[in-house]
Amino acid sequence: MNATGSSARTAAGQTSVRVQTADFDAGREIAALRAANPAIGAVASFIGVCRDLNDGAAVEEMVLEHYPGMTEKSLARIAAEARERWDLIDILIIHRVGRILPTEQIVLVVVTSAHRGESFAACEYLMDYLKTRAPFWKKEHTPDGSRWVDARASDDAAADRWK
Amino acid sequence: MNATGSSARTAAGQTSVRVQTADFDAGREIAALRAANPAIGAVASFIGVCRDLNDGAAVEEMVLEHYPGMTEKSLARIAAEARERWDLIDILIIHRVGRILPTEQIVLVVVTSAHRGESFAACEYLMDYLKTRAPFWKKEHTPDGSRWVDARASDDAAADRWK
Amino acid sequence: MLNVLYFARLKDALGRDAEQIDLPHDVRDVSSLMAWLRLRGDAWERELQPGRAVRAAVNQDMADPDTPVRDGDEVAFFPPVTGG
Amino acid sequence: MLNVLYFARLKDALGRDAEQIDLPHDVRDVSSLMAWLRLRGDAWERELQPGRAVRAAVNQDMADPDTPVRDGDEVAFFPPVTGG
Repeated sequence: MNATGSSARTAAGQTSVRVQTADFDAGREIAALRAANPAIGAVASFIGVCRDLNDGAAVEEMVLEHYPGMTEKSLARIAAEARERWDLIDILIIHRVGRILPTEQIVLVVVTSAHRGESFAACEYLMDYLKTRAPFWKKEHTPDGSRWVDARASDDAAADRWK
Repeated sequence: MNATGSSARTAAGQTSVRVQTADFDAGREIAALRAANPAIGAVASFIGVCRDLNDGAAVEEMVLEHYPGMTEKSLARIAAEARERWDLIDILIIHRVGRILPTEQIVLVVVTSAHRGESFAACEYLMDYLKTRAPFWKKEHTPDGSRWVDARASDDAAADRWK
Repeated sequence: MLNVLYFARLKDALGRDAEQIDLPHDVRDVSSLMAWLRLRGDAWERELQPGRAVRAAVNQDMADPDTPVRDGDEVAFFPPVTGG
Repeated sequence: MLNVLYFARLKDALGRDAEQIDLPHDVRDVSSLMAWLRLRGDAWERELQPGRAVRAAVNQDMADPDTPVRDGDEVAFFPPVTGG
């Protein structure tokens, strides 16, 4: 498993950021966070999945490139910003890189807190950041050849909500 | 396992509502939804957990009462309303009733869609409804005796956002 | 005949979870049914007084004070919900 | 010396993922570095022209056209990100 990342325990919980080629077990990750802390009342999570169709083209596989170093740094910083905005317990971000097939998982974000509003808001905030500011790029392979995926205007609009 | 509920397959996916005394495996439920449909690009989920402290009192156990019949009916209706508001694939709601211990799971909501905005919004919408309109009541047992949990004003405010 | 159900704090305070009531002559809606039940005094008067946090459902749909109540209906009284 | 990195579409179009450049005399910020690289012509002129969807980072922080570039910096060019 080729993984880089960071992990920092705070008084309230833990921030973990992992960039890896291997798939992940979302259920096991969520269960591990819950088991560690009886103060957790809310667990919001999001899984991004590789679809078999994107903009009408059949996707055979996808390759995710990233900027080693900057990726981990930018994710650790946005996690710290989320902790300043909301009262959170844990933040877990796992983002895969390399070759990914349709129906495989790409990204997992899990946020735990005492009450649900905080974990929902922070989970969506982190996903909006991942889509617009974190240095990942998707290349899709289709029957017509390979193409770099264009950024979506709707993703920029989603990220702008938090300004 | 004492479970009641409903399940309806639509062209786009499936709505499942389950009210049960047994615990659930969130990871397995999420994986089963994902495996069924390669059009899924986004999976938003929420787990509500029984905390060991509520309003400063140590919680030894909780008993969840509900209104059989009305519960399932109201959850099926709110799921249908969510489908009218957003372009969704699957909706899964599992709510436990009966005796629940601290750190045990109470509720699971999973929403799948092609893009993330829809699944996030619908998942939070369903949770706000569950907190304010679905007929469930919590009784906590603490060292000082048992007490029915009071409704939170913040939950009503959260639900009012959708009006 | 009405099928009347009580849940949670109301069930404990009123000492029952269900009863059947012959529809009283002057009961037409949720608020007049509550007024009729309050005439029983004691816990009934205390728990169902206006201003208490009591919710009602008629035939398993959330109801208002002026939601009609008719012979054969299922009417439920309960505190504000606390699930999820 | 600058350590310059290229990612994704830019890496493919420019035919390299990294290079070291002696800091040119007239390069002070991201936009003047891009102008200097465009002087190479062909793909460089096309991919780095103003108006193309190119982003830059200096020392692994997102940068603007007027973010300073100094000797020893790591500067990266890439298209808008598409992760998550």
